[in-house]
Amino acid sequence: MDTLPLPDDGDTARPTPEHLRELYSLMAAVRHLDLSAVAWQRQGIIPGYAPELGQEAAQVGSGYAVDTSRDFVFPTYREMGVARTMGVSMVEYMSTHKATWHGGLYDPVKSRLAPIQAVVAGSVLHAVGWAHGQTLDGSDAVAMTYLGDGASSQGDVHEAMNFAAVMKAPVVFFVQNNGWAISVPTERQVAGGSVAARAAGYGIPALQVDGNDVVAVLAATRRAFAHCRSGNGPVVIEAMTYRRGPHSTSDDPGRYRSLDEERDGAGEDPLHRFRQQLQADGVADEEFFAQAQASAAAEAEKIREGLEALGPRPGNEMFGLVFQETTPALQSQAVSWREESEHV
Amino acid sequence: MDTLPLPDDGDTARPTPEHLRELYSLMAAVRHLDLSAVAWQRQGIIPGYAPELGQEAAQVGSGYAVDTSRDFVFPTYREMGVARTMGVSMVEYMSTHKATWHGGLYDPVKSRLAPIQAVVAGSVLHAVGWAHGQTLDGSDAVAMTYLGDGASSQGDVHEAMNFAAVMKAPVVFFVQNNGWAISVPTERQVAGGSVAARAAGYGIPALQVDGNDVVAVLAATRRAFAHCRSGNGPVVIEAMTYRRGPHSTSDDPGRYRSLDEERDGAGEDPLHRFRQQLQADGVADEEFFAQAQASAAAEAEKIREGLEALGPRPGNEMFGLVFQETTPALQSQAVSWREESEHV
Amino acid sequence: MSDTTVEDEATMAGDQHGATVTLSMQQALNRALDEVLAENPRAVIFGEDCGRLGGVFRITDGLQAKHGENRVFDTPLAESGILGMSVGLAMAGFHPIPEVQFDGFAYPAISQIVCQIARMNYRSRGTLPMPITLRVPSFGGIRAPEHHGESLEALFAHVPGLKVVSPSNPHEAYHLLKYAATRPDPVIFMEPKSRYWHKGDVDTADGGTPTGAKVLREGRHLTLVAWGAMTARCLQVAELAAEDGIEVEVLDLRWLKPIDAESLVTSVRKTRRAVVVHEAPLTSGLGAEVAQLITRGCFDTLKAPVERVTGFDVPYPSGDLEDEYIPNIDRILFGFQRVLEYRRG
Amino acid sequence: MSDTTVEDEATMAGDQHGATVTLSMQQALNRALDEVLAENPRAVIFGEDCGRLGGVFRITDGLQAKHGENRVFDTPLAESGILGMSVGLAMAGFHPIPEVQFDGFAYPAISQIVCQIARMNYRSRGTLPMPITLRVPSFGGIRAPEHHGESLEALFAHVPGLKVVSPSNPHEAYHLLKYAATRPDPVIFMEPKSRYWHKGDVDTADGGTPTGAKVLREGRHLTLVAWGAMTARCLQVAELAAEDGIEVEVLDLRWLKPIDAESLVTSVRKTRRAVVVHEAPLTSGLGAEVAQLITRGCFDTLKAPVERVTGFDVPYPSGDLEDEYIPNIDRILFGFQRVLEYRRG
Ligand SMILES: Cc1ncc(C[n+]2csc(CCOP(=O)(O)OP(=O)(O)O)c2C)c(N)n1
Ligand SMILES: Cc1ncc(C[n+]2csc(CCOP(=O)(O)OP(=O)(O)O)c2C)c(N)n1
Ligand SMILES: [Mg+2]
Ligand SMILES: [Mg+2]
Repeated sequence: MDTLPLPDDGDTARPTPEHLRELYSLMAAVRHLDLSAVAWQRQGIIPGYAPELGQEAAQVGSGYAVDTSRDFVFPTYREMGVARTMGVSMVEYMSTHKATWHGGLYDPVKSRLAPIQAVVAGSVLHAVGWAHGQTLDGSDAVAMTYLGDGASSQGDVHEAMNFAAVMKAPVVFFVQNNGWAISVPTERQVAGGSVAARAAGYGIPALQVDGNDVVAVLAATRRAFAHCRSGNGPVVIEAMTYRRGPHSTSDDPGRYRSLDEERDGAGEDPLHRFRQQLQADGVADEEFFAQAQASAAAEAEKIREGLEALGPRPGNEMFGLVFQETTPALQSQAVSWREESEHV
Repeated sequence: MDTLPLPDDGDTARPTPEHLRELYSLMAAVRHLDLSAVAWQRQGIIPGYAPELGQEAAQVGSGYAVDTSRDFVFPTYREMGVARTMGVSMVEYMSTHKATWHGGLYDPVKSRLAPIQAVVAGSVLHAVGWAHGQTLDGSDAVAMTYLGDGASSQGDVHEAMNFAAVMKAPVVFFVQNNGWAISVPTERQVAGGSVAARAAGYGIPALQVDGNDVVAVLAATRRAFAHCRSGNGPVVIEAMTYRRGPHSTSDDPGRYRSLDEERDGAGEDPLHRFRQQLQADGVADEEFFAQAQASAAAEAEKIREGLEALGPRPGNEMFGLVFQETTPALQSQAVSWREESEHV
Repeated sequence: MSDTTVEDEATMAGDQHGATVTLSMQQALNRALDEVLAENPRAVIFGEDCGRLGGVFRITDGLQAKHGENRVFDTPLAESGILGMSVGLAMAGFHPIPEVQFDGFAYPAISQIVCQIARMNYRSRGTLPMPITLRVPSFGGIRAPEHHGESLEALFAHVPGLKVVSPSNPHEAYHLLKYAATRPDPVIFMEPKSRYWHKGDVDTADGGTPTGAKVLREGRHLTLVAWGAMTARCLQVAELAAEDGIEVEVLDLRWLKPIDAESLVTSVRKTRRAVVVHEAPLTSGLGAEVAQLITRGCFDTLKAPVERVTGFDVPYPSGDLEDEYIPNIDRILFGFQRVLEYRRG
Repeated sequence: MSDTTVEDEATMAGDQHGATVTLSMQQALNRALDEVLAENPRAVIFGEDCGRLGGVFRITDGLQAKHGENRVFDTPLAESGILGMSVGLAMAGFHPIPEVQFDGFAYPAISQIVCQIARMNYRSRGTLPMPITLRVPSFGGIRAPEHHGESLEALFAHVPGLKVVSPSNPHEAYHLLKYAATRPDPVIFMEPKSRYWHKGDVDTADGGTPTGAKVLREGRHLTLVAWGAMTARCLQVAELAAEDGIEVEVLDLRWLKPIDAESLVTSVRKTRRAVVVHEAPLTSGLGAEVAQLITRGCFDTLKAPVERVTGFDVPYPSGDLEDEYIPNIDRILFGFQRVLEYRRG
């Protein structure tokens, strides 16, 4: 499905070989970090993690379209690949999975990535509000909000799409339809079978794209951004992909899907597929891939070191960061906390 | 728009002359009571009222399709015409506008009409739950839930349509698009322009119908019920009509729409139009209309008497009706209320 | 309902910045919003029927015409949408002043209020402040339909990251709203809708200190603590009690979070007896918190346990019964009696 | 997480109706639901991942396989939908037992809970009862993501038309759930998720009285009031205090609405001192209500103001800081000290 008018001025050129190699390197880094994080959870370095295995193309492709000098992105809890692509510090990002700080330690304003969002569909409306703010300011910046197939069932998604369409807000709803919401498959979640199909009801143009094809995802996202930037209002993109791993490190997919179902549903690995394509097109060679793999490994290793070095935040931040202007009650609670818990 | 497959077994025959006359009598009674209620508010007999002027065809036509031996209807705060058509005691219904009891004094179980609902879109999910209960019970009863164009913006409506479609629940979503949600016109409320158009996104068949044509509304509703009864899942009906009066007796439409706009938007009066049709078709004559008018007036007069005779409910009902099994705290609060307020 | 517009008021008042004018609370709130919009170009007002209509209570009357559709606008009918959108606007550097049309319709937005608005500053480590002023026409007393007479202060006050305030008269309304709407933190502004049309003097120049509680009447036999619409009723009761020689101190709590414990304790250390009055149901109401703060701070001096005179643990009833539900003069006087006649057993 | 299924348990327990068995709270809840489904053909269980997966905490493990997809089913991911649907099912004569996956995701359903579930019996004048048992895995302590460690009891307890209960151990869990799930009124069943995997003896035949509070340990120097997961911590503290010769009475409140004021007063009339402990933030928490009920009922005998040892007025923090937030043994002992050392000034 593709109801998005072709843009007059958007950059829809195919990425250069250099860009293609960069996309591959990003996907390789994300893949490596993702697998590492699962291992770290098993090793007790982090208490939990939500893998994005299989969604690298959807995340890297879409994140690559963002202009971090002006746009703003609203992630869920599974957008590690987007964060990495946008250049967010990965130690600061992963800190949320170390249970250091809900939302992560990175600066959302500087990195143009809103704090990690644990409420399913919790931030779609924020994106609409931020986008409407751009309209009020006469800016051409665009908001992109991520959501899953499961999230699409939430009332807030409907309110967000309707608000965005009524206000012509420059916002891209980027749906990663990965086939599952924990144990519930898309066919028992998304009536009608497609989130993108709902956009028509609001008069919003929509695109369904192969979410395992990084180049296709990038092209779709660029077209959507161009549409929004030109003042045409919101766009819905549904990237069809597959959650190859468990929902989180405490999930056991064997309870609700067989390995056969998994293999059939997942299709071809997006990283492998892109690699074969680059090879076939002569864009990259074995040496490049080996190199990409090596730097991915080195990067993950550095992130591990950073995470292991990361201590807990001081307890007084509990009190100090609640408000911009604190209150007497909070101040006195902070004092008794210090006396009773730190014995000072 | 009409994406509802024609039913194999539904009663889609045109109503008999007798039924047509009954429909007219109902509309005349509803019109008279509606105008009377506004007058009663001005006279201080009731503190407030939400007129349904102009929506008689939509309400009588849809309510007429209900089989009160098995179906169940979920109204908003503006479905007086539906209640009247279903045979609900009008004094007990209007008691809510006398501020006697939120929800009305009628028995919802016996009358097959849920209590009056003041939360916009508050009951759409109830209808879905009730309808799913019929599926679980193997019953062929159908739920019908009313909502407005404004209500369609609420997240609950999306959740309800998605749940209903996923579960194939036998529920008719009957949207009265009357052009306004208090002061906000449909074009600034309903992105895409039509609530019915959204149904496709859920794979739900939908009908847009001239809501000022009582026969068309009845036919559409019967088709929808037949579809549901045969186990085909939900249907959305959007009846295009117009709120000819103020939102409520405390509203002043002059602040947001001109009399010209009102005249143009409203189109022809549904009651007047039906009368002309019946006359043209030789189904009813002047004598019939005079008779209908007279009984409508007599009926309204009786309702006024009933309302004036209606005293306040005893204060102990505040405590006694909270739970099926009361609590010690409530009992002791009831005692002190009696002592302090009734001085006994 | 009043037909007064922003224009009319200005004429009517005819004041330089600084005079004392007589305004209804509706007018005082309208004027405060007008000034906030004029003074802060980032302030925006929106909600259901806030724009063209000026709100069902006319609090935003005339503001769209004066400040334009970018500053004051109608939204679709969805409260979670309105509050969720406020978060995004705040992140984009605006100061949103959303309205929820009635108290009971804040519930559909509670997830956005509790999980997002109240936590974004914390979650983002102070980088994404939420200067959101949520106006909620609150409390009962106007014979309105179901869900139009709710008191949500106990819920809001329990939520970390929110501040909560309720004015009791036009003067407070004007100053507290101007103060709230210029804060860098989220404030729930609970407007006592039954007081919208009552007039009072507003000294626009001198609002006094905008934080903490306020003694509205001094007394030495008993402290009566209230907020919002109940404050006026308590002043009435104090008047009646005075005829019997009982000098009641009336404390308008104003800020329901943070609560001004110091003022509570100061007053009750003097009077040694306290009654707290609210419309919300008794159990787990804010009266419990007030009572406990008083008890803890005045344990040695209290002559009787703090009494609560409140709504009952029942759904807010229909108009015919609301006078039975809302604390009335009799019930407050019975509360007095229990406190004054208390004898250690 | 346990892999125990309904089948296993039955074998493991090998009991006739009536034996005492050792179960984790997860197993006890699972068994209670299994029996409720078997005994009441109108009972239905549903929610996110409740069916095939058996719930993220495995509370409904094996129930779909045993009772069928009509009795135990997955819904789309929408909490307002789940609770709104429950209303309709109740109107159709079912006894819905919905699950909200985590405490923090009850917020999106609050409007349905407060405005619909809690009021339908009242609104319909008793003709449409709402026998809905809403299970909410609650409270913190498991280093979970944001919004997975909330304590909503103060909110629920304030809502007229709801009853609220929280079990503290497997025995209570089994009996209170069976009791709650057979009531004709809506009950919020708050499960202390940090206790799911702790085992304890369950006497399936004799649950004692299912209403009111319960003395878990007798003592004469001080009463400690708690519920849910804090009860176990309070028992630990009582153990420690006993070493210093302080005899602490531990009262498991169990029902958070209606609160058993009589048991509170009976205990504190004896001990003359009380500390109430909860995880939720201090301000406007349920501890205020408990303290006020005690103060009012024991004003003459109390030796010191009731102390509250609670979470702080801050958003529930990330895992690294949760031990700083949740009342720990030290903080409870400091609370003791303040109460025991209190001298009238
Ligand atoms: C409002 C809300 N309800 C429930 C949850 C618990 N939960 C976390 S993730 C999840 C499934 C989400 O599925 P989907 O949106 O498809 O995203 P995915 O996990 O597949 O990336 C659920 C039910 C939550 N975080 N928020
Ligand atoms: C959740 C909720 N929000 C706001 C309101 C206040 N309100 C009552 S009716 C109404 C407009 C409803 O418009 P629509 O759904 O089109 O129905 P109509 O009044 O036109 O029949 C509003 C905003 C409400 N009752 N419930
Ligand atoms: Mg998914
Ligand atoms: Mg309408």
